[in-house]
Amino acid sequence: MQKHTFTITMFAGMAVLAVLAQLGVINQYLQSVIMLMGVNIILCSSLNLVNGYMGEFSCGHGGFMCVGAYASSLVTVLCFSKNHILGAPLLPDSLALLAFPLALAAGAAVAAVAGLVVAVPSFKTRGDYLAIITLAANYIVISAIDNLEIIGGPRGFMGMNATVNAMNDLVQIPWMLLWVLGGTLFSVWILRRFVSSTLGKGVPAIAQDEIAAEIMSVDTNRMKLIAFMLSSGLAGLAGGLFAHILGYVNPHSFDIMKSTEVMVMVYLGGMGSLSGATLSAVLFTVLLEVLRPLEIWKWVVIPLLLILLMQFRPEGIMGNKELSDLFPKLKKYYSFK
Amino acid sequence: MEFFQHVLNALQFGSFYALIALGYTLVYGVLRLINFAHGDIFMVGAYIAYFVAIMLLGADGVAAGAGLSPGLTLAITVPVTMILTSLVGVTLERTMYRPLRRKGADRLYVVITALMAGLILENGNLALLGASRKSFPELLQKVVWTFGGVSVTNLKVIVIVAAVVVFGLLQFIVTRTKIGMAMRGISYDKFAIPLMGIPLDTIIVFTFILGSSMAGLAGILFAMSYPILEPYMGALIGWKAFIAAVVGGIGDIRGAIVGGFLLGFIEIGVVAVFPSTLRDLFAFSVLLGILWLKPTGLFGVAKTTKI
Amino acid sequence: MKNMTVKVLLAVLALALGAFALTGCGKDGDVIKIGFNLELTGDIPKVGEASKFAAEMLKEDINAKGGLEVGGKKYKLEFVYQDNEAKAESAVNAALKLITQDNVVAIIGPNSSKQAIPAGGACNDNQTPMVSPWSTNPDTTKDRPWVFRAAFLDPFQGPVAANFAAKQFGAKTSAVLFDIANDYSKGLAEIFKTEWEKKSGAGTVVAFESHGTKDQDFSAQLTKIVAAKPDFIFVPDNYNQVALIIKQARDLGYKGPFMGSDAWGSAELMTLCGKECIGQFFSTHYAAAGAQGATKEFIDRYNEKYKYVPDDVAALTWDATRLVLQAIQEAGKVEKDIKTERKIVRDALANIKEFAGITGTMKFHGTGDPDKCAVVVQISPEGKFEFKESVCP
Amino acid sequence: MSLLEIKGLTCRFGGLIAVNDFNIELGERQMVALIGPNGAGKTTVFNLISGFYQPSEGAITVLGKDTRGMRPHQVTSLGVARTFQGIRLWGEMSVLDNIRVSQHYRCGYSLLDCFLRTRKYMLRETEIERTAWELLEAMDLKDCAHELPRNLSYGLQRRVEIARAMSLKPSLLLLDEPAAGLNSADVEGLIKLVRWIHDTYPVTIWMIEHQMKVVMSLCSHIKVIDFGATIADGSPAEIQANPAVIKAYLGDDTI
Repeated sequence: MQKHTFTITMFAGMAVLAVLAQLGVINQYLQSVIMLMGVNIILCSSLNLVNGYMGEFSCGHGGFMCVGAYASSLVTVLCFSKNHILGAPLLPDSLALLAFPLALAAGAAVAAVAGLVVAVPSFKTRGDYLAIITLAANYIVISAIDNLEIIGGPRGFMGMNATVNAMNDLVQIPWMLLWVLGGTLFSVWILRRFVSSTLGKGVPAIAQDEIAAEIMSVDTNRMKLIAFMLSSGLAGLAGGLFAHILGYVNPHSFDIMKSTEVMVMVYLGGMGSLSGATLSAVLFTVLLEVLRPLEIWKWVVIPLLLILLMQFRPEGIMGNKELSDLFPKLKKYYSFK
Repeated sequence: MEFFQHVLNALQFGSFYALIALGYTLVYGVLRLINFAHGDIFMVGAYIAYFVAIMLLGADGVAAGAGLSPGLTLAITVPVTMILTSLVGVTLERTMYRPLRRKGADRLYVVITALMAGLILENGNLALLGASRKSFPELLQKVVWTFGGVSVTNLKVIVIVAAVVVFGLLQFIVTRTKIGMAMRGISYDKFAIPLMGIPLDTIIVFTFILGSSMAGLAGILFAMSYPILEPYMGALIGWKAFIAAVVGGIGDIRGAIVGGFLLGFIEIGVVAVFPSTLRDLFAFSVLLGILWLKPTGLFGVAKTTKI
Repeated sequence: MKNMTVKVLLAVLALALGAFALTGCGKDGDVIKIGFNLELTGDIPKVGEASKFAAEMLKEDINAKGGLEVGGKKYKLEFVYQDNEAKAESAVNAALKLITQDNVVAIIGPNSSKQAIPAGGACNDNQTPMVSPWSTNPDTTKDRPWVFRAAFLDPFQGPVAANFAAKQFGAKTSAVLFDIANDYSKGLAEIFKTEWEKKSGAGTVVAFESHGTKDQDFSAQLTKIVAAKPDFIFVPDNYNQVALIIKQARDLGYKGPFMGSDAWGSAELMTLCGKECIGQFFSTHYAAAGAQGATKEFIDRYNEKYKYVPDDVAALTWDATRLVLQAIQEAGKVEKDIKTERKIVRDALANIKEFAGITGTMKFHGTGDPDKCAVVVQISPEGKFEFKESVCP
Repeated sequence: MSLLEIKGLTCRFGGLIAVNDFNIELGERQMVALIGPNGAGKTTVFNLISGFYQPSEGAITVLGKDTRGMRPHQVTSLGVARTFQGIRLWGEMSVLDNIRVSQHYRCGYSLLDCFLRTRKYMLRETEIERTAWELLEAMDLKDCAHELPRNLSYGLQRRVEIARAMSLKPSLLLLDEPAAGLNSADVEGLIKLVRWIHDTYPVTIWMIEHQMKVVMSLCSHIKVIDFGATIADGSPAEIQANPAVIKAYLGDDTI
């Protein structure tokens, strides 16, 4: 029974949220906050794979998110909306529901391929030098999109709403909320499965002693490839969801500020803890919204809070433990593998 | 002629990258800490210089102004700013980095703390001083020399000379003095150094003083060359200087100066040859290529791991 | 012991979440709430601040008179400000918060197109009228019946600058320096280029260079521009960069004139740029120097209150807010139900055909975009923006 | 076919010749030692075998396969396991996980299997887990299966490291100074353990060791190198009597 409680709780939670949203108990604003929370959870847990589990210092996660956002947006816009450059829609609206997850997957796939830019140099170099490579990759992505006139350049790219509307035409339920919740569950779920498998445990082995890992039959290059591509692919998924929540993307939404935000979330949660990543993403999103009334002072108060928190717990909220490690009693009720 | 003008421009902007990169590399060389607040310390330096200068000049409606001449003001502003800016750096180290270090936190938590400290400096400035930008008073009578189509201002020359002099000074301190030897020692073994009777904290504070006062100096020179101050002015140049320091081989003073000038030359070279819209794309691709070929930067030494 | 800390943290987190879910259930009395979605932090804090100042001034004015009179009854105004951090996603959240939590009748802002386009989508989907004071990107209002704006569009301003420069400087060739990462700047630069080459022939824009938003050094671009020997340089850039660009161009030995766009129109331009800017021209929404009537009154009062001459954003926010207030008045009554109220306000907004703002008369044709005159001003030796020419569509 | 065959192995670092014309041939279930003074190039030989360095000249053949150009993990999956001079366990992973991850090459399932938890995945994981428990049981480490290695005593850490190497089911086990840093009681335990491994598993053990007690009581064959070159080769008794060895260790006794 405990094998399934987690899954059941999650799906039940999703259903409850969707029903509440449908009935209007959760208003648009809260829905939007929940959706951004989901996106942040995906970003944070995927970066945790590289920065936490693998112990690298990637600070260009925003770049991969950008690639995913543009790639999936291009697919949906090509398929379902009229665009002055890309022409008439290719598919009828009724297929939107089927095509949307495929578009998200396409975005994730393209972002994963973009992850190669960082993964391949990581064979030879690591630490702060790799950090610069990720940083440079982030700048390169944004500058490249700025120069691509066909997808709007710095003006941004839009038309993704047509797909969301097409889904709403089919059945009027909060589709994007469902997709985001689904995407979040999916990401956390595959990351959890990956890091708890023997294959995935090769990743922390590289962080703790790369030479020992290689000698003990871990194909370190392959593991690095997998970790970077999985991480950037999920960032791409987050980007695709983000683009369709807003209905508009602009390359400068994914600049170095976005990357540092995600980085802060990872270290706040704890390196190498998925529940930590989830918690800190939730905490961070809520802080951003709750402190809105402070206006300018918000961005003084938030860093101050985070600094205090880190003085208080210098290994992040969870360290490298999971929730069930801290509360062993929980293990009676669920196992999440 | 256009070519020489570009070279001069690159030298000038490269000097700023180099001056800021020196601060990154000094702290990194000793503590293995990327002090992401350094760009913002530079910004604070520029603001301190501004307030000191208008106070002394009595400009911009400061009633208590001393009404000194611009030349004298400059002479006083430089040391005062460097001292005050180094205080800011030391405060950060004492209040934020040291407690974390004492608790044995992962090095990256200190890095994130530095990032947060930078945000506090930026936005605290915005909240306290408002969104209006400040215009830095002219402390030096501008002279433009033109040699057959190439224009040089006296300020440009001063900036380039300053970068080279600072480099020489730091290189001397680190390689030839006792305190420099201690600094290098800490980077090899933080635990053995106190056992040798060297006061670890004093050396670290000294490093922060050195690095931050260089940021202060860069702040003054920058404010004189680009006399518009705003709270976010240190963010972008700080990131880029960090990149320059790493490409040069972080932790090595020669690396910082070479990396800084290299970044200046790459950026300006790309603009000079290609359409300027492609600047970031090409410049960062070149840097990526350099790190691909030399994975530990130009001067960095690959750490040999003994099995 | 350590686990204790985590548990306490988790409890605090749970409380915060709970508190967060319960916030924003205010009560409505005889007040009209208008939301402002502004860039108070982030890249362009000055823009948000100017908007907020103008709005505050307007609110105090009206509330001092007892409130806004609608259908014979006076309503106090309440302005709710939300910071969008100059980020797209934050702008959407701010808009949704204003709509669903703060229950505002209408939203002013965001100013910059990067935020205004997605926020406009959110407002349109949730049937709340939105007026962007400053956004110049056509996408902001396109196919969105609930979204309006108070500024003219780039396709109008570009030709104004091109025509004026050709006439004033007798120029045959031009150069452009713009901000690649700023859609306003890039859009205007491209429209200007097309327009100029249509007039003077292909290749007469001898240099077309760009820089990044936070750049402070333009020497490489300017060296190229100076070497191309243009008759003048068109700089559709924010005033803070303009000040640096002009100084650096002079250092590099450029002696010719500059032509600018409405983003120059800030009192700070002169404090930052000083004597180097004197004599340059730019196209804008209104001329502060020699302004008359309501415009002059606005400028003087703003100047007195906040100690600087208002930027165009301040003036446009003033107009945008007044536009909304006029629509509320013209709707004739204030509905209890917020949704109906928003509907009648939108309909009233759409019915406004002509509006006399302090930035000139705006004529609407049902697209949400105004037709309005642009003026070209010259910077006088005293640092005032003096009227030179007015161009109407 | 011999298990390991090294012919004319030479390794140069710049001008320094670390290993010079080294030859050896090992068959199954042997127990040999490589000794020599500090800096003689012993560990370099091991590093060359495990693929961490590439030889400048000469060839290494493991079970008939030339290992030149192979990466360390590929050599390992041929059946060559090793331990390190300084203990290199993964400190933040439990002892059990240490022994699971070292069976990495035997995962054999794809990423997709991992996500979907297919039958293949389940089978392999159970297999890996079982091997790990068997080893822990056999090597008397069961009680500390869930401990972090850094919390264990040095002697236990050594034992875990050897268990980790054995989890690879190697046919050749390279032990790099297994007795370094152990007290005399632990050394006794180690000797017992190594002998037990040699008796129980079909494995050839080749060790670098300074403690002659360990070498003499375990090994049938000893090779001595100095400055990269082989100076003696033979049974323990022969080596003990060899003047060249004494000279290498004690220097010329003409002083």
